[in-house]
Amino acid sequence: MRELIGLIPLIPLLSSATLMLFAGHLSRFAIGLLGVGSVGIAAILTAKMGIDFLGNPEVFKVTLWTWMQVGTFSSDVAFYFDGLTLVMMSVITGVGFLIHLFSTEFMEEDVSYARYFAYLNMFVAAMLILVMADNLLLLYLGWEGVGVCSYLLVGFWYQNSANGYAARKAFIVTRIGDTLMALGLFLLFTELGTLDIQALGDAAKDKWQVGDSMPLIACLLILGGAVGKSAQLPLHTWLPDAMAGPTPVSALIHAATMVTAGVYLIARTHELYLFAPIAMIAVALVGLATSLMAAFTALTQHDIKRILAYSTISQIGYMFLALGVGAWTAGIFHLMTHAFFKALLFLGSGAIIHCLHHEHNIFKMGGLRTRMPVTFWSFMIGSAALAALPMTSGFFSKDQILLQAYQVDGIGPWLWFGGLVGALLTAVYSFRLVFVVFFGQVNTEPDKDTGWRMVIPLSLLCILAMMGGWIIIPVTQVFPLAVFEHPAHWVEYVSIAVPIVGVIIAYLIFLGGQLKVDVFTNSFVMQKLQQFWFSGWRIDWLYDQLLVRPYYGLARALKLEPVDNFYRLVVTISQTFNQWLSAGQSGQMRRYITSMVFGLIVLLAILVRAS
Amino acid sequence: MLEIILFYIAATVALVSTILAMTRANAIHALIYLIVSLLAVAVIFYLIGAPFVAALEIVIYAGAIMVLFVFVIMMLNLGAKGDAREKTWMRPSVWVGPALLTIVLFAELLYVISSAEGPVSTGVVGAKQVGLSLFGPYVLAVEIASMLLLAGLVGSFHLGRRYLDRAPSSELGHQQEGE
Amino acid sequence: MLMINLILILLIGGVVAIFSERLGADVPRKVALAVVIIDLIYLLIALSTIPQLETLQAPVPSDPETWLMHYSVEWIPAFGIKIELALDGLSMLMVLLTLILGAVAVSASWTDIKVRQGFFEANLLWTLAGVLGVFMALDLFLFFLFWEVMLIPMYFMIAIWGHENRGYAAMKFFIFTQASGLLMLVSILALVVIHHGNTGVWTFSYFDLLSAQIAAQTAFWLMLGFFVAFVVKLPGFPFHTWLPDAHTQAPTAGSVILAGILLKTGAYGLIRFAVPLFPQASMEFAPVALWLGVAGVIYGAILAFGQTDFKRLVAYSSVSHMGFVLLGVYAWNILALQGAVMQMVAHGFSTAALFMIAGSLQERLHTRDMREMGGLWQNMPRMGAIAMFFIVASLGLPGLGNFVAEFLVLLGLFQVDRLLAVIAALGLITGAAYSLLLMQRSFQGEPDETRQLVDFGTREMLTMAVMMTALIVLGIYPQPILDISRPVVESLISFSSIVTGGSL
Amino acid sequence: MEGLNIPLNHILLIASLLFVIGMLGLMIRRNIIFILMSLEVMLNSAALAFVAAGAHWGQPDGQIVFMLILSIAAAEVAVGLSLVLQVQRRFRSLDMDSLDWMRG
Amino acid sequence: MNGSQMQALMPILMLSLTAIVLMIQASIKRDEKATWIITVVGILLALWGAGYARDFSQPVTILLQVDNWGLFFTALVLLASLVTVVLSQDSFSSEGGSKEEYYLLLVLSALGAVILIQSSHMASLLLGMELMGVALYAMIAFPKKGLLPLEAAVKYLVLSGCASAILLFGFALLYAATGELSYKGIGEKAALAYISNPLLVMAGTAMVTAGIAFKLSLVPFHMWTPDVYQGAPTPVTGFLATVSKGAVFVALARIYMDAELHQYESLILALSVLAAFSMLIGNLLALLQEDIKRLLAYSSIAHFGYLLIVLIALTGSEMASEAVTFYLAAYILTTLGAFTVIARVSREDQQKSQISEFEGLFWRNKIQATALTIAMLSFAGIPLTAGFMAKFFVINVAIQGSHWFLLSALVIGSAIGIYYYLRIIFSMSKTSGNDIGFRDRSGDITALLLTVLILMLGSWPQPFIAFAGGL
Repeated sequence: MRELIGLIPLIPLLSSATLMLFAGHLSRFAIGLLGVGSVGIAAILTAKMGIDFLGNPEVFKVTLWTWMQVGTFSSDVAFYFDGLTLVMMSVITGVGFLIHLFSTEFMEEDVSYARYFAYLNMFVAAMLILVMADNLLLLYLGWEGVGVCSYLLVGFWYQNSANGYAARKAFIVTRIGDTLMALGLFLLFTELGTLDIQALGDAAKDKWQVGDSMPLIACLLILGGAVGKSAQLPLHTWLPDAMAGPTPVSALIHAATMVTAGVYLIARTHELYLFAPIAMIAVALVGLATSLMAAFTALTQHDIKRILAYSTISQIGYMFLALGVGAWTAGIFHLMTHAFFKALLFLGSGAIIHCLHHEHNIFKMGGLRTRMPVTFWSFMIGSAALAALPMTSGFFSKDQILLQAYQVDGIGPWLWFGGLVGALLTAVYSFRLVFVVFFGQVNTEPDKDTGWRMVIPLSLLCILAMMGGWIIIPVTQVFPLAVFEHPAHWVEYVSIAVPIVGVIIAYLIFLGGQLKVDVFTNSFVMQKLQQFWFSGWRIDWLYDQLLVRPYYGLARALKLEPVDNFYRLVVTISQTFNQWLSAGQSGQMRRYITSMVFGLIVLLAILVRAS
Repeated sequence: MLEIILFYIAATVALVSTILAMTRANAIHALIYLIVSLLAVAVIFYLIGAPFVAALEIVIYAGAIMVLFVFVIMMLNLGAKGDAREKTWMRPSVWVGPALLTIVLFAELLYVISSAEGPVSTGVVGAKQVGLSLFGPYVLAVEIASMLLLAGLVGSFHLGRRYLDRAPSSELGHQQEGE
Repeated sequence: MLMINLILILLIGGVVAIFSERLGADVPRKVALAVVIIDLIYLLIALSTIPQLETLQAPVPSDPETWLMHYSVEWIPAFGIKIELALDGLSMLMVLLTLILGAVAVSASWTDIKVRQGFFEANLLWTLAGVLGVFMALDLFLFFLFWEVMLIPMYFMIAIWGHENRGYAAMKFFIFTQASGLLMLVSILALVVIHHGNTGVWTFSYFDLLSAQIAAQTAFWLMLGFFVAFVVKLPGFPFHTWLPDAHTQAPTAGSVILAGILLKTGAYGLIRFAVPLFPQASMEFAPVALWLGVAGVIYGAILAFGQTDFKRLVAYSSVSHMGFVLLGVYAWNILALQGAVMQMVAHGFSTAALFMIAGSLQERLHTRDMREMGGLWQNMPRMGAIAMFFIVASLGLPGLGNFVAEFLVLLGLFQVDRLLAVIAALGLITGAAYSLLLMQRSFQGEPDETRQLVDFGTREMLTMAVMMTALIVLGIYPQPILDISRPVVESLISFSSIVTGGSL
Repeated sequence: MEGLNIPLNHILLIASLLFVIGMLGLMIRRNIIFILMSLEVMLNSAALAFVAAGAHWGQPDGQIVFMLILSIAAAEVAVGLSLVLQVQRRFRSLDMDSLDWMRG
Repeated sequence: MNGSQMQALMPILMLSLTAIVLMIQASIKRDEKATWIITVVGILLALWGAGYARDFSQPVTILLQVDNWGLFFTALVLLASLVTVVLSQDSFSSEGGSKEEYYLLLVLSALGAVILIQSSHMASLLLGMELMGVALYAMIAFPKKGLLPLEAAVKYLVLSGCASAILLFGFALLYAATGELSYKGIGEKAALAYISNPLLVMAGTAMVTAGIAFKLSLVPFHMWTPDVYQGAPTPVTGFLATVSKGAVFVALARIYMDAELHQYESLILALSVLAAFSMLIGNLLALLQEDIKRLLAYSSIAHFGYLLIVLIALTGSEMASEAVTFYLAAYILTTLGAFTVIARVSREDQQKSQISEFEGLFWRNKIQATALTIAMLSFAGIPLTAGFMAKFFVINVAIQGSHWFLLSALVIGSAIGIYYYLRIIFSMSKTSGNDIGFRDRSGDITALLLTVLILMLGSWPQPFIAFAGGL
């Protein structure tokens, strides 16, 4: 059975290859069957493995073949299976399956149906490899693989060059992180002599002391990779643009799975982070800053998917915060619950978009509660979980994070407070979304309702989003046990109360209208501030000025190949000499004689002088 | 002593007449100066003990070869117009540069030659001695010289013969079209 | 004899191709394809009979008997010049690459060449023969001979069948390589003369010259002669400027051979000759070479980004990629060197394929200007998908050959010089930038629905399939290749460290 | 005639003076006739130097070379003058400067 | 002069005999065909004579030195003359009129070259050079029409005369210093004279060098070259480039070796300067030249620069004399190859020698295009051609003598050279408007033979190296 673990990524991969090669020869139904079925089988296999594991929680490793072995460097294609892997695999295959199913309806009319599923299957395969990888190099393979799939899917509708731009941006920005991570890999190998994740931990124990600079640099480099992939500050700018892809893609890749890879990576290499407390703090700070920044931005967006995108950034910030404070279990837990409710929200928004002729602006929606009841309820549940209202899945995970953050020595309360502000904002913007879209008057009439292939995934995700909090993730073997002292009760009460306050504020502003904030928001400062937030804190602009434009400028300046100028100069000099000398060949014999006489004089001078 | 004075006189005559020959506008005048120069050189030959060569210089050089020049000049019939043009060609801009070069060259030669030592001649090397040598070790040279003269003959025959053909008008125009 | 036969088959095949044109305009290409495939099969059969291949013992660089194959016969005894060919794992890889890409090139020229096909295919085959010679010759004179002679048919390919600016490009290509070749000739001769002065023996044999005793100062200059020749061919910064012109102007098959094979001769030369012959000098020079390599990686990538001409962009990407090879060679440890070898193979396939795509586009659109393309995926989905594959390969997607290469090079370089490795790693980002731009500008974006374009046919798909398979295999199971080159690389490293006292 | 005490270098000087004068003539004259005359002067100066050197060593070889030079001069002048005739015929000029059809 | 000496002079005798027979034949009945045949037979006999004389190597009087080395070049020069004769056959067809004198002059010129090659004495050097030259003046001016041949002939005559005068004066100075006229004698006495009075010896050497440098068209004595090459009828140009220059170089090498001039460092310096300037300026001048004959003229300047390196490095290397032999042989064959094609392509109008005339030659006449390509590659020094082996020798010799300065000039020059040689090849590969093929039996055969020789010398040089080593 264990050997079959290799099949789990292989089946989607084969399905993907089949879809690519024989796209033209398959019916739509067959394409759908292949695309969904393969992930389904993977999900079933995962479930089987999970049941086995829960029965007999034994970590194992399956080596398929030696990937490369050069000198002392060796890397296998090998899969490592433990509780963390299981959680990730379950999320990927489970949520992935639902989203695939959803897609069959969502993408029904698209001409590139097969291509879509090919990419999506390939993504699932790559993501599985990422989380199953036994060593960092194979992980890197999956890491880059999901990046490319993300690129392909963001730019799926390639006819529009804006999509292409978004796709490229997504790839290149994450590539910056990836490169940092690759450097981290180089450093780790150079320092510790292996890239095998388990062996790394052991080697680190032998060679490193807590607080050394090497682990710090290595961890920061890995953090760089994680930041890129998980859209954290300062490499988050690609994610909102990545919403150009089909909505199920956003749900799967840009909410549930790929973007959380960074969280997974840090969790996976937490043994290294233990040697670098400063890196841990950096992780926490990055997470907190990101979550606040993104929450403010989400507050001002109009585009339903952008709101959700910023929300994703913000939520992943929470996960980073968790990782940074050593609450790994809580972080992974939040990863899982977030996958449920954010996938739900995205699919819901997908359903809306699908039925509203690709309308993205929330202010052109409204009153959909009655028109699209299934979607409404999904959204309600999703938003509740996102806002971490009590008893939803999000509540459990976020609560843990905040409480553990509070306990950190020194800066703990500050982290907690920051997290609370974020939670408040989250509640506000998520219910702003709900109230604006589903209540009030109907602005755009939906032309169809959701079919069963959309309803089933939505419903299942609703259940998960509600009940997911009760799942106990089997990661106790993976992470060191957190020393958990229950903090003061008021801390817990405040944590619970804040989201509720947020929902109420949202209600008062956006639905009830009791809270008149127009005067406040229309003030000059707030206007500017809103614009600032709306633009994503002008970070895109900053990058544009600092990096993109200079690079374009450089490329343009160099286009004509300055190095060649040197060779052109040589040519010019030769030609000039040629012209001078040719001019000397004037055809007049007297000059020729003069030249000879001159030569004679020189020869005589040379010979006579030396004697 | 007389010989020595004679030598320097001959040398001066040779130099002056050569310079004159090189600077005349009229070809015939120049030629006559040249012949004078050759005769003066013949005198020098005689003085340094080479009477046979002196005779050859007069007979062949000044006599035969220069006469060839005379013939050609007469055939070309250059006339006064040519003389006038020659004068316009002799501007300083034409001769200053070459003259400087020449002076430098001469300075070098002067420096070199002034190091040559010894008297020029200890006795006469007469025709007999020359003849013996000529038909001894140098016999092949004579043969080759004959071939050389044959080449000169054939060449000038081929080239000169055409001049006697009815000369067409200048080919310049024709050629210019072709360029 | 086998090795000579390999070359002879191609040479004679070329002659046959010329005359076969009388039988019909499309006969030469069939002849050429047959010849290359016969050659390939012949090689494979011969290799399968070699007992050492299974175990692949480390060849001692200076002892030809430990090599896989060795052939030597007197040629010009006056100078001790021999026809000496030998094959070890490294050259075997290169020979295989050459023949496979040779077949690809013939396929690329299938419809591209409309006039004088016989002569074209002959030139193609002769170039291949020359390249094979370069990879197998171990007599420095013979090596130089092949090195120079292979350029002539290549020159003709560019000059006769090239695009609008072919004269300039062909000339530039030829002058760059020849002029640098002259420097190498001087170096070779100086080496031989010095060796002669020491031992009284005239020899051009690599195996003998490896042990030549040269004063450090002299060795440095001689090494430089080799280095320049090889780096021009590689091409390394700042000697690369011939490449964009030559690649852009060459006919498709020419670009395939140029980028796929010819550039590798430079890298091969560095590994085989420049460093082992002058280990001490190379060691001293390594920092400079590494900086040049890094400069090539970054500079090539930036220039690629700025191009609007499809082929030119790919050409500059070659500059960037071959910069990694230079890095790999001069980092001179097993990781980096293996990476360099991998890069040679993988880049051969990926760039050859991109040039084939470029050629197909030009054939169909009559332009290489990407500003006139866009949305071609719509018109030619198969070509689009394949282009995507090779573009992600060239940007170094793990799982494909190029990644393995670049990773190993960078990893190896990191052991030697961390700063350089960090800068070189920027190439991964810039590489992504130009690769995706290429995709965006040509195949993505607004499609022109009115265009009627023929998608890839069976022949093209087959050709591409060969290269895709190769890249995937290289990417996920590179170990066989690494195992073939490992003994060579290891023994070269240990050999040169013996000479330099282990300090390299 | 023995004991003639003319130093060798004096004659060589005269020869070299003649030589450079001839050379100057070559450089400044444009008329082919004069150019040929200058050539004769140069050859003659070389001949003078030879005879002088021969006399210096008391050998006949100098004189023999003189004779060879004589034949050379004759052959050259013969061909040269017939060329002059052709030049006059085809170019309608004896100006060497106008014979510059080929250049570059 | 005994019998064995006469036998040693066989090639010279045969050529002289040919000249006489030609005279007689012309006086009986002027028949171009018969003249041609007699010329060919005569040169073939002389070639046979060159082989025959090998067994009689000896000094013949004080003037000539018959040895294997000289005989080899004699044969080479005769071969070149033969090719010239073949090329001349229908080169002046548009001229009309008789060509009997032409062949006679050609034989005389070749005779001069042979004498020059075998000369061991100043007098024979002088006579050989002048015989060759005087006949050449007439050959250059041979065409009845056109201005260029005439202009070329006049320039060549005057400049060559000037050079001869310089050479003579130089010899006079040497004679004054040493009292000797044979090379060996000069060499022996010069060493002594150099101690007492170096100035005269050196000045004489300088003027001799200048005179010979003119004939070899070394910078700055090179300026006549392009005009004469261009103006002369193409076969004559070929003759001039091969026979004349080759013979003069052999003579120079003889003087240099017999008179042991290599011991004078200042002379080495002077030659180095000449060589370096020739290599650089020759190649630079050729760079953008549009006329192929002028181009080859400039390129010949550079090539004699390369060749001079060997002479300079003479003492430093054990293979310098082979190098001279090989380089000259390669150069002569290559030049002949090139001029064969040029003569055939432009045979209707000798003045049409623009590179553009050669456009599309590949598609018009493959054999001749290939021959010209091989010749150009050989000039450029690409392996497998004779030119490469020649350059190989030069570089080898230069390295052995550690002449790095000259070597760098050679590398730079060669790099420039590649450009213009390639330009010609490129031009041939162009597709031009007049794609009309032409066949030309004698031209094709000659070109083919020369090409094969060039390639053989380049790819299988061992027999020849062994042969040259034994000379």
